[in-house]
Amino acid sequence: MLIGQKVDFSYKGAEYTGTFISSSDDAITVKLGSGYNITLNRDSFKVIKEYPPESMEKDSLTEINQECGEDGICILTTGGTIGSSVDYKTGAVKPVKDISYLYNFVNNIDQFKLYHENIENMLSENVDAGKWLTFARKARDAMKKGNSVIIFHGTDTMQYSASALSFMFEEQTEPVIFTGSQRSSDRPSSDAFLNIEGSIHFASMEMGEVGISMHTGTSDDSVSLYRGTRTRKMHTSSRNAFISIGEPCMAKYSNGKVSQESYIKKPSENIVLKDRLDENVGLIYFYPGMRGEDFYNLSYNKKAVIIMGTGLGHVSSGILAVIKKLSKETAFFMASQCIYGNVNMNVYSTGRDLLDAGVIPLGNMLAETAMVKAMYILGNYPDDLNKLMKTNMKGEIEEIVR
Amino acid sequence: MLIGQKVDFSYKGAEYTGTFISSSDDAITVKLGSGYNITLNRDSFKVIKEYPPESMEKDSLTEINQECGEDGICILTTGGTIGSSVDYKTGAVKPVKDISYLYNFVNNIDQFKLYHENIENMLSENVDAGKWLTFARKARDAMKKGNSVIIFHGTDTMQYSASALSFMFEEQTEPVIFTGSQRSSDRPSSDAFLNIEGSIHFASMEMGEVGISMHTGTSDDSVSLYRGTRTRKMHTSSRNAFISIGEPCMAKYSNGKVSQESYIKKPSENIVLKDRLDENVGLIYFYPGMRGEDFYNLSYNKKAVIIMGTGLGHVSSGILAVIKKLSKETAFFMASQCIYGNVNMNVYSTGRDLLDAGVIPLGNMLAETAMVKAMYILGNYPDDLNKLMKTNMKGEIEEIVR
Amino acid sequence: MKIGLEIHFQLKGNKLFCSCSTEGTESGSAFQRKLTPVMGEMGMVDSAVKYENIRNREFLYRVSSNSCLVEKDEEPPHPVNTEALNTAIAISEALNCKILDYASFMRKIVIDGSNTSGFQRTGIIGMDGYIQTSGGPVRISTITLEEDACRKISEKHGRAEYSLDRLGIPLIEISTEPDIADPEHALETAKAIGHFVMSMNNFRGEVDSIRQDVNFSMGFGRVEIKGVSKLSFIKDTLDYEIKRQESLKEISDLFHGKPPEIGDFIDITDIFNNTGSSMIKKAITSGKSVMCARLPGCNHLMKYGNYRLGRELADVAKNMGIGGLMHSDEFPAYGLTGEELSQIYSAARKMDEDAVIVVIADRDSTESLSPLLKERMNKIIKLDLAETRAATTNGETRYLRPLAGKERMYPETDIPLIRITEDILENIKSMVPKSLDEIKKDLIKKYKLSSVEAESIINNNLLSLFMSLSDGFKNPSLLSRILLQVMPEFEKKRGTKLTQEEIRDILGVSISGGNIYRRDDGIKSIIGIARSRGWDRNTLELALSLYILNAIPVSELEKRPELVPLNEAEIRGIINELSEEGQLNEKNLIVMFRKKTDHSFDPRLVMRIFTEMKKSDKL
Amino acid sequence: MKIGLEIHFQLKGNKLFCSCSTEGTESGSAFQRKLTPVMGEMGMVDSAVKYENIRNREFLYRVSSNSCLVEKDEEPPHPVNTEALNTAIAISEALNCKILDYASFMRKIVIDGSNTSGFQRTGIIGMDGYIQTSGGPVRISTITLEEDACRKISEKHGRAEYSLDRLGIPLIEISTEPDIADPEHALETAKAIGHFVMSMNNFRGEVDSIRQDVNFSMGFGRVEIKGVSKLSFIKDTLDYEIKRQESLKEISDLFHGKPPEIGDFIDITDIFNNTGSSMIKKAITSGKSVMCARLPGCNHLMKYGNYRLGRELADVAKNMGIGGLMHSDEFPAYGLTGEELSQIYSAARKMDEDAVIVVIADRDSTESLSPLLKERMNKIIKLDLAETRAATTNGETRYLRPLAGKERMYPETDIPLIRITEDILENIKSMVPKSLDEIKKDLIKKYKLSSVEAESIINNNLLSLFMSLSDGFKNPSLLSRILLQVMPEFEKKRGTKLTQEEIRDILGVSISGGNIYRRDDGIKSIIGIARSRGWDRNTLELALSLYILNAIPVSELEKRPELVPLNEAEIRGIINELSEEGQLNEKNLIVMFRKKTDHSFDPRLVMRIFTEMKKSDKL
Repeated sequence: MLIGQKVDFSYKGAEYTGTFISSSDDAITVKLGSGYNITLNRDSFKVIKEYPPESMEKDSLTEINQECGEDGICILTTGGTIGSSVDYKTGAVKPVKDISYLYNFVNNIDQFKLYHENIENMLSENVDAGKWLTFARKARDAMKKGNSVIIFHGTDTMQYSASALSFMFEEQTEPVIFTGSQRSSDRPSSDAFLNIEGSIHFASMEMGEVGISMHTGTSDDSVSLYRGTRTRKMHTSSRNAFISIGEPCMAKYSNGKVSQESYIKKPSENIVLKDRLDENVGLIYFYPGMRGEDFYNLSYNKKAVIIMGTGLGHVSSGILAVIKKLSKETAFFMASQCIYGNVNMNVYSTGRDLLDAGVIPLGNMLAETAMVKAMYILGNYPDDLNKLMKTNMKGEIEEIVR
Repeated sequence: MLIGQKVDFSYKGAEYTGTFISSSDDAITVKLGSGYNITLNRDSFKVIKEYPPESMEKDSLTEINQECGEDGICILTTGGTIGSSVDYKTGAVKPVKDISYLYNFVNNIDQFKLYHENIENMLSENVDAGKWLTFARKARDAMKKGNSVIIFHGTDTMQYSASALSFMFEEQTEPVIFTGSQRSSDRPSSDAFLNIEGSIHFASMEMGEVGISMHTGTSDDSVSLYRGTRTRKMHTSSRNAFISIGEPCMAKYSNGKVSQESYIKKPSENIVLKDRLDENVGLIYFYPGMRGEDFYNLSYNKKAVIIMGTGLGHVSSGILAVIKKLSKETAFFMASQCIYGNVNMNVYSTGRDLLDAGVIPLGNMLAETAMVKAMYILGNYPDDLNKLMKTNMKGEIEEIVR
Repeated sequence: MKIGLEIHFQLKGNKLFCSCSTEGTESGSAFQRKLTPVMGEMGMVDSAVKYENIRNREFLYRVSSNSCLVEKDEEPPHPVNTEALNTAIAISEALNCKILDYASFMRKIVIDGSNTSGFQRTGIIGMDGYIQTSGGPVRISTITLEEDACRKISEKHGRAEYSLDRLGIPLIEISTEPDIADPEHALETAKAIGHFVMSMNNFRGEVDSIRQDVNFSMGFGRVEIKGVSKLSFIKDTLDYEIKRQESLKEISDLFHGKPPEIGDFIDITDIFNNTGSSMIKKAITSGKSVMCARLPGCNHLMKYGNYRLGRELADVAKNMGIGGLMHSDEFPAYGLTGEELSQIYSAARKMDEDAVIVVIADRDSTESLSPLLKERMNKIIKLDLAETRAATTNGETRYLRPLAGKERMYPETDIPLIRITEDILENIKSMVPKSLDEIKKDLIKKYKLSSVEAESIINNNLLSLFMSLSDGFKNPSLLSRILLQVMPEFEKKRGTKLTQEEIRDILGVSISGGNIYRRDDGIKSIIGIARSRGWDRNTLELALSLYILNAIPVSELEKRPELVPLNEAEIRGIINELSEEGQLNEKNLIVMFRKKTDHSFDPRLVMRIFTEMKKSDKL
Repeated sequence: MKIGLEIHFQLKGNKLFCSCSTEGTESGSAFQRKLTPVMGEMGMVDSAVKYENIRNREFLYRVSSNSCLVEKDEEPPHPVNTEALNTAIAISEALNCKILDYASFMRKIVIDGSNTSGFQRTGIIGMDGYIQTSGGPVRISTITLEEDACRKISEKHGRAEYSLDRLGIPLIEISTEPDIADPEHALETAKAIGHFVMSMNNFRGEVDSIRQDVNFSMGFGRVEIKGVSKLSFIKDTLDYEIKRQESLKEISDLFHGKPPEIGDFIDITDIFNNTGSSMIKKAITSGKSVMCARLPGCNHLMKYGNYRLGRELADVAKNMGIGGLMHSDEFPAYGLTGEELSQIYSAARKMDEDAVIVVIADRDSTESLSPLLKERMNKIIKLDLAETRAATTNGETRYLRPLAGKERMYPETDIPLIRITEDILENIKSMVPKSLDEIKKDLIKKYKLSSVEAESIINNNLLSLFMSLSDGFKNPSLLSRILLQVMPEFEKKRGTKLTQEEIRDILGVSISGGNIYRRDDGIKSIIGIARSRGWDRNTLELALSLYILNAIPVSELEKRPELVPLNEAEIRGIINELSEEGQLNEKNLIVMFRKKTDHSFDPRLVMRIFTEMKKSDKL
């Protein structure tokens, strides 16, 4: 049987007609005429008649790919919930073919010139430094043609990708807006539509930064623009999972209008993309009783390690001893697992000992952002690692925390 | 020169009198008559005259230790900011000798029978499973005499310790309240006083659980009681750093009165303390591009590993491959680095693959709590690890998330 | 005639896909959402304009105390509620269905806002069963387990307001094939299915917990009648619908299947410049126009005898938000004068055989109404009556919308397949409800009840009450008498019904605080006292009467002198008294005796003594 | 006589221990705190009761736009503001101090709520310097860098309200030894120190940015006078204090150092049952009592000639919250009748040589006041005058509190030691302000100004203005003339002063929008035009006059005919005219000439032509 093929079958003595959907070792799933899928044990399912299969459309990504034109907004899809859709016949999730239905619902869509390029189709947990380079280069190419850029991205690691592009674009002529959705775009209740609507408006701003466009609250009435380097996914599933840590959002979109909420960098004259990343960086979450050898194994041979310490930036004395051992080869940086607030290693003796051991405090830089930043600096300015990690380059450090 | 010794000295040609405070390789610190400390280069500082040293008090912890009596509230100090005080002469931080000054300011203090036992004096980042056993046993001893228990603890790892005691006390006859302070108790603005005031009132409740008593907000007007297993330090420095994740606090204390805010378990008839912990547990923070070998090294030979995955509980396919390799020897559990919300591994293919590989989702259990819980279960019910990790034993899983 | 039923019933306990309770109150906070008809999911409505319209509808959801992130559509569903699943399997077994090897859930797209997700989660549990009825077996096509939708609070200005309290309550849907022969049979079938439903321990049993849809066809197209709220209305509703379709058939015949052409609407507002009708005056002041149109040959079809063509058209107007559509069969009415009427008729160029309809609305609305009226008239005269109708609360039906297109469904990927194992099937065996026949047989056999008693208990919905009390009550036939005769008599005297809970409390062996008279907080039960005192039936019934009708607390019943049954001497004395007072015979004895004393007595003893006294000529 | 000064001044830019700006507005939100006097930190106040009292004081802090978690005491201090530190080092250098090898900060305990932390962070930067004055060098004991406190908004009902806007502003304190000889010398010293302060680029320069405390002793104990708000008040305040202490010395002598015994307070409320004094009537209605006490031998010491014993006592009452303390030297006043006065005096048993004080307050307050009055009287008569006093805004002083105990200090461990390296010292060299003498010499040498001009520029605070304009202005002596003579003359005519900013805009080479006449938005400057046209001094001054006094826009100045200087022929013509009109001589020539024309002219040319014409007998 082929997927989508019509079959007559019997089950426990009765006969039915359905469409073959899928099978596993034990079970077979068919769709009944009512639209319901039913799943039956393979051995209780008897085929009576197979109808000739209908011709299937060919699924091809390349066919629907289109190049970005000029002076518009270029949407780059990379996968993730927002760029995927269920196949109603099979229930399988596939990349969206016709992106246009996603933004058909945007207010005053006619005033925008939209292009769409499908550059990747992956789950964001599999995105890595190599992909960041791809995204950044595609964004640069689009920008060169005068387009602002929207990147559809899975929400899982969107904050990491946005940080990466924030650093790599030392100068940019147009905004780069990441957006995604927490409810998939094949659902009527999907947040994708409003998030995209917001992202299109944000992409039309005078802005030379990388941002993230996601729901403000649970209601479908506002989208916020968050700074790429200061944002964190703080909820596994809710629409308003993304927030800027310790600072207001950059802008809000509501009822067709954008309002600026905090500082937004103006576009530069030129595009400067530094597309080298050194992946030899670690991120370690400290916990009570963490073994020195574990810490050692993780740090050994790394060029830089971001530690998520407790409180103001502490680890146990056992870990301190390991750091002392390795700190000549490996640069250690301290962020806090508290997430909110500044690291300050002058207050307690542990902090002062860590400072003495060469650990660099990162203020209120998010650990995840710091990890990405270290890759960028090691790739481009390896000699200035310590100094630049402490320097606020792309809003990753909030000077004034209220 | 001895610390506290009076000296005449010259500096850049002028003569001064002061009290010797400390010295390092390069510098000497003296306190002037005005109270100011000044620090001078060793070579620009010339001693003219040393006065005979005053006799120094002997610092001894054991002398001021007192055993808990009966039917009162027993305060166990373990160190941390709350149990420490600056020595006004030297500026060094030492354990508080006379605990009474800390609670001298509690409203209606006379109605409480307070005991104080100094069981440890350490920074909380150095607390480990061994210390949890000590704290638990001391708490049990106090409880056996009819005392409720307050534990002064550093805030850095308070949530871990509170989780540990929550699990280890399978039954308890009295409340066990952790408290601490974010501003040290030697400062007029310390939050210690109100936190202690709250903890004493909470310790007087009908309660058979472990809680954490910390400021509700930045104002000195309310203290909240948080469940030991659901609480997280969410700010490095602010008074209201502690909050319950995804649920309301258990109770609030304000203006001399306690109000219950959510479910509180009643005391048991007996004390059941399970004081075995298996420390062979790891906690790993996943990040994009994390190397399989790093994950392997950290997990190898561990009995259980808590993964802080992205979003609903995901890791990259590279890490998935490692998990598959190790999952016969090591039990893997999934929590989310989002902190808020449930893990759900049925939604995306990565989650389903992880489930297939044997990874157990932990709902909304905090990763830190899960780490401690795994130690407790491996220590006491190793055969039921997977089942019990998913079972809500001590409020660590919030069934209904609003 | 073909009739099919869809019976939905709620389960109580927890919701289907989270741990929230099925019961809750509103908590005050609210949020707002929109729904987007996703690609290809709109059925017939396809144009971008329509999308836009729907996209602009706003839904406001009031958060209830029994809702969490799942109801807010902020979290994937949790694993399915096992108890609900088991109940669905048990019902399926009871209705002779084939249980599927796996429960798998689908998303059924619903974009009226009644589901925050934009779809309803639903899964088939059983297929292909049947239920026995007097008219032979009625086939059950499917039994599905689904989540209930939000409760609608209001709808205005393009914004619908819903409460989350009902969303996610487990709902079992039992669908029959159209095997039902007539309304009577439909009622019987519904009752039979209802029996199984109500036998489940976790049947929710609140107002609205059962909702019935009826599919009906008598040759003029299939009509779906939504939301018949009570069992007893099934027959009324079907009767109404049959009569309605029959009358439309007659009308169609009158026109030989050729629809009359409804005239264009003519503005006649000017006629009413000085009208005495305050309704019309008010409408005109608020900017509305009065318009009329001629319906050729429709005189006395609008509302006359069985004919109700007026209502058929008015339903269309009502669905558009136009309150009233008046017509000539009603006139004179609404305070219209003869003068005004003749002006209307003249404006409409009404001939004797014509009808005229009058609409008061803004001109635009009336203009968009016009083609819809014509379309409906066409369908009626061509006897294409297929549509979705709503059952009203008075047993009628009214036009709701065209039949929906095929429902769009796709798999709910967030919920893993649940294998219905042999173990599960074994475990739910005890839950499978018995058929009425089996139960009746059980009652007769186990409790020695008469067939009539057993049927009465079943038909009066007293089965679970009887079963729950039968253990404590050693005498099942006394219990049956109390439930079937004594209590109803008390209720009649009292003027109010007792709830089953109250009856359970009164007759239960231990009274646990829940007591109909609050001042009585003793824990002794009436039955307990009866047993310890060895009360006979009469004394017990008198005690119940004192408690229920005179509000004597349970604690005082023991001390009441009336409840010491009269002994032979006392009986003899009273009979003597009665006899002295006048004519006394076997027929009036007990009635007269009861009038003479408040005390409990054994009527058979009184009769015996009277007979003896009479025999021995002591009277 | 020993006088010492403590001069505090704020720096602008960022706060001392965070990145917040020194300027801000209130943002609306607020929070509430308490402060706990920590172990042993209370100095003299030790009993638990006192603790409790202080513990129950509430402080409300209003959050300002220039505050963050540091001001809220929710975060440790950030590293010290380098610019502020450098400024402190530069000032220390300028005042010949020894710079410490390390800057280290202390916590100075303050529990009046003015610091959210309960302490002020402060560190010594320089020690042991001096400043040259006409009376010889005055030694500088320390220069410290500290954070300013909260701004108090209100205090009532045990709750003080503060704004966070001022908290954390860098504050430099310069303390002198008590080397100052007299009030005149104090003023000079303060001015000299002020010169250095105001020379710093980042001196904040707002109202209240400089606060001066004066330590004073003339043998009767040290008096600390807090908060002399203006430089010019230093002398007044000291003069007042000297006079005050002298008069108290006289009074003490009169009593031969033996204090008069203040009588007990007697309730005389009854006297005023029908009083005409509305003030007293109102007080009695609100439940207060009128009480009086006799001061033996104090007649005409309370307020008479130089004597002000009344005020000394009234200050005590005022600090207790008792508004008024009246005394017999004031009477009759407050609407008291002669009758009432004699009743008061008789109640108090006043003899001629006695004074009487009258207090209107609730009885309890008056009773607690009594011992305090006695204590103060004792101290005065025994000439133990050491205390803390507050400077008033009219140059007087009033009693504030006893001298504070020694300040409790301990190290601010959150801030690491900062090493003052040779590099830092090298870098700040250019920042070190020069002394007035040096500056004067520079002016004379570089700009060829006269010594008088140089001094005038310095004394009129025009130095920085002069320096900033001198580059654009090629002719420094013209600039000096404009600043010192022309502008003041215009200001007199205009009736309002021009700010230094305005003058800078008028005379600056490019005018950048900031223009005193808004309708003039040209970017050309007057000086620019002058240079391009080659205007002479007179034409320039006329142009300035047109601009400043007649509001002629810069863009129109070029076209004005008056600004084309008269040529010889025109001058000749005017002289002829004048000469015809009457007596004309060298003395009145220029004045008369100026009256005759609006145009610019060169007076020397006019004079020359006049002389020539006269010589050649053309007149």
